[in-house]
Amino acid sequence: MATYLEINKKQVNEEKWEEPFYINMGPQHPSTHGVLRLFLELEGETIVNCTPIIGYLHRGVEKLGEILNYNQTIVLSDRMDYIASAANNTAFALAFEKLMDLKIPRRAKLLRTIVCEMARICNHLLWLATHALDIGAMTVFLYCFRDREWLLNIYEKICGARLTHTYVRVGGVRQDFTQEIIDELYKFTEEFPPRIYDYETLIDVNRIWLKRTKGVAVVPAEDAINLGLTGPVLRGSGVPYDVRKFRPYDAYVEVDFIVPTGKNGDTYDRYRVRMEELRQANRIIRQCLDKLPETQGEPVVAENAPDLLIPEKIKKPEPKPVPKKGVIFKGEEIPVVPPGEAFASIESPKGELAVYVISDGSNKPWRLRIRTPSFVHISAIPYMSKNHLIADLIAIIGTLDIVLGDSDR
Amino acid sequence: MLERLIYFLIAAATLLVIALLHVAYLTYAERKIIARMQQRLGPNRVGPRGLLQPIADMLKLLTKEDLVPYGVDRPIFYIAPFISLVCAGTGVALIPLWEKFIISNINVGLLFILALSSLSAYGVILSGWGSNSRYAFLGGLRASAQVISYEIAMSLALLSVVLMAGSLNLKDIVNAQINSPYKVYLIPQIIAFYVFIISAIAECNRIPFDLPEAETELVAGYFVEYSAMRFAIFYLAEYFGMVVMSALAVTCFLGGWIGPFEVPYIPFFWFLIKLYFLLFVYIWVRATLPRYRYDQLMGLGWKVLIPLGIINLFLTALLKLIF
Amino acid sequence: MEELLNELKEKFSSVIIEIQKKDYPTLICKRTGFLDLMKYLKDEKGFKYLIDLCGADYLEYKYKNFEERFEVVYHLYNLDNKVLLRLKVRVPEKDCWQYSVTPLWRTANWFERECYDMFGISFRGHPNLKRILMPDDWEGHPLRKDYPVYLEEEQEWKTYKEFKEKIKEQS
Amino acid sequence: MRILEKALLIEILKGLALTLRKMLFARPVTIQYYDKVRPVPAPGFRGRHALVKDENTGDTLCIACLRCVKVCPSRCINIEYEADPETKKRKIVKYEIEALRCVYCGYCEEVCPVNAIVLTEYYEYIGFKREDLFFDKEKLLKNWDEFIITQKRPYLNPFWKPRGIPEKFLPAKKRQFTGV
Repeated sequence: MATYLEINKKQVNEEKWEEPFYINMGPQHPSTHGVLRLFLELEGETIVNCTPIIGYLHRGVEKLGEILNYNQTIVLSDRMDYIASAANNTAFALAFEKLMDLKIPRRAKLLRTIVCEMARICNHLLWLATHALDIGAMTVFLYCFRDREWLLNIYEKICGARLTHTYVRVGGVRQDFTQEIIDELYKFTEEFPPRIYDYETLIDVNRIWLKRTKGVAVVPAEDAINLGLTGPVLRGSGVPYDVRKFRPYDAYVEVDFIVPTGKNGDTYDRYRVRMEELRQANRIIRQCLDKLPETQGEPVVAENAPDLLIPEKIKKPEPKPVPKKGVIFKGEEIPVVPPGEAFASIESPKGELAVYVISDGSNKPWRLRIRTPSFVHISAIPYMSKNHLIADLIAIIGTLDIVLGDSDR
Repeated sequence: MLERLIYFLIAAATLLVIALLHVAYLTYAERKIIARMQQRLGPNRVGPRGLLQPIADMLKLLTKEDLVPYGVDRPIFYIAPFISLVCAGTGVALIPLWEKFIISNINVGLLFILALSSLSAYGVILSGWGSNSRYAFLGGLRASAQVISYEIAMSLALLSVVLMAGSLNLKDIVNAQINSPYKVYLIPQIIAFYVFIISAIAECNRIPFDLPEAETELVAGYFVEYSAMRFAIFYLAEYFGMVVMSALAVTCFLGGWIGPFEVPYIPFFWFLIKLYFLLFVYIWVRATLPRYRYDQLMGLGWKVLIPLGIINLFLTALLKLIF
Repeated sequence: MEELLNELKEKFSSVIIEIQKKDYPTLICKRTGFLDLMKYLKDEKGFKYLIDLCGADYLEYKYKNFEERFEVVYHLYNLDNKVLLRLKVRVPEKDCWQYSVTPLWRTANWFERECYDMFGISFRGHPNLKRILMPDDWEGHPLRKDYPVYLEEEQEWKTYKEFKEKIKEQS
Repeated sequence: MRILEKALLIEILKGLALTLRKMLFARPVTIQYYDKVRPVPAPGFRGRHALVKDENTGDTLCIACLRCVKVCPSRCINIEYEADPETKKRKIVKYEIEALRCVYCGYCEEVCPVNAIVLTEYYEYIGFKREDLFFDKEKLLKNWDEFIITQKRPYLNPFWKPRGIPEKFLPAKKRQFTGV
């Protein structure tokens, strides 16, 4: 809208022969992964300037969170990054648990870790599928979807939904795994690593893939930190920052895994990092599954976890000994949730997903702030796409792994 | 005179129908083969195993609204698809399907086909220009650059064949192959064949060289604004181009209609087998490879294929001189 | 950790009002001199990564012990020492602005735009302070507490209303 | 060696071999919907809503406690009830679910103290009008009838009594519940 008009005003210099070539990429475009709009200024096919315009999927999750109670807010989080909703659930739940000072049973932690890593595999498979399709390798797309389907079926058994799980609740998870699910997950972890070779045969050493990804959109480590890039994008530049290692949450302290990093910070390195993460996620699931029998029979919700329906008011329980005269205890309200603030962040498959919540004592958050990786990553597109070709821009959007529901909230 | 005319008309009509059927079923085959490579089912709703799918597609596209966007250059917009189709389709008439079946046996057959395939770029460029769309325009520009650069590589590859056969007449080329020691030019001209196949894929705008239409970059490139019948014609032209290019490869490198043994009653048998195999390669490659970038494509054309073509031509000439 | 906080308190005694230790150490700062503190933290203390920047509205907040209405909250992270630091700057409603940290962290660019969009806090020194999630001609700042969750019909977006009328005319 | 590999397109040939192998030997993983329907969703799939019918009275089990209304994040449940002045027992007059607004989180079935509402495993439902997906009480009971005949009795939805949730989180009636 405004951007277009503003630029239109200053253009068309009649004395000059050349006028810049403007292109509107999106909001309806097959490879902008949603309703992202990129306003491009081109010189031939080289991008001189790129202005991302977002907000087409803005649903006001932060505002809605202020009128819903803590457990209901988790339902909203499903709709943010709808490819890896279990990770979002966990981020929300962690922040709320910190606020309420809950102690999560070990079994719930393990279960959460499993679903989070499943979400990572789901997400990376979908990323690889769309990234490869954007670059033109259409068969990888279908192979990735084939394997993702399996995971979605497992998700369906775990929590009754394929995409919007709402599996994690404040204080734990909603229900335990059955033996059937555990067996199937074991089978998956057995069979998944060989399947990764399928994709790699098609693209890993393929000369066209190498040409399209090597040396494209190089981000040096210093710049990557300054731009706020996180997750595989940052690790591709060689910075081993991973929230799972730096500020461990859930059961990540117990499991053994490697944080893969790249060297050059180009699209190929980020691709390699994600492929390695697929294997690591598989390993983590395996280790967690091995630990599950130790916690057999434990509850999956914290002792003092709030009910799903968090009451609006709690009356102070009447103290057993009769109080002094004149002190009215009966009917005095106490905060449902301790007032204060909490900040929790997780390593979501796309990057660092941070939730900052302020409570005013009621059953609803006073302020819910979500720092999503996609939002930050989109803001890096102008930097990364400068002096690249249009075809590279597609690769850049692919390599950043953005979801517009995540960025616009 | 009249007899000849009638024969000519009947033969042309038959050939056209057969070629059109081939093109239609090529789309079906492509969808089915790629589906199987990707572990999908592919079209299977219309008719047994989806065999009537191309016909249903055609009917659907013909009955759809012919949308003309605002601000297009109307005459050019209307005529561009037909230029593409005619240029791509006419080539079929020159291909010797069999010793005794060739509609137009002219002495400059090869040259004529090359000229036609260059002309077909006009359809692409004009549609890109006339659509009044930036994506289409970029697609048209890419197409023109691509077609021009790959045309050269292809001509160089074919030129060595011409040198060996000593004729531009396609029938003579096949006959020359039959009389040559290897029966086909594939073996002595392997480099030329390599260059030719790559340029042919580029010439037909197929993956990995489908830059002008690059689905994920330029949406659909030069025919982004087209709909209904005109869109279908572009589609037809593309597949026609594939058929003609494969037929040319069969004629010039794979020995045309000859085969290891004679198949009774079907004189076209070996020709068709070779043709189908080449078409399968097109589809196969599409299912496997990613897409080149624009500048890399140009680099490949000018820095690899053209030098290779020239070296090959030089070698051929040298060998011809010696023996 | 303790050392760092003490050092900061000594060095920036005029900037830092209070130091809280809840889940993460929190510095509550004044607006004046804030940029110097941030610059010091980034260049000298290695807080190179700005995790988050957001606003918060404390209108009629029950447990409030300060006057100003808004707060801008920064979360900084030191990648070498694994230290997370939270900084808060309180912004009164009347002159609703804060210094921009975009020159220091490029991440802040969009965060500040979002904060401006949602709370109406303007950032001085920001290169391109425009709305980001809401349309450019939107009225009001949605995350303020006095902004209703459900809009009345007359509060609807102007452009959308015009568009609806246009469609009505055409049909 | 490298150059030879490059000139002979080794890695491209490997990719081609993979796709050819898949074409010749692998079976399609997709199914043609409606000729073949995918196996019944896992127990606990959150599909179409239904109100559990009481076998004896033929009416719903709902006691109009309004917990589901309060917990619904998308506020798609609407209940009207009248209270008996003497026994103070509530009786439902209206129970409506707007399925188009529902987000299928399953909170309502989890908080219901008497297991009156359920998200059935039935997922193939459509509507030609908006009203078709606006379930009132009759429709919800009908949904239950349609669903329960396909199930083995006794039927127990996992969300009625989630696995691994300690008993103190469950209302008294749910603790001994074994299915309908």
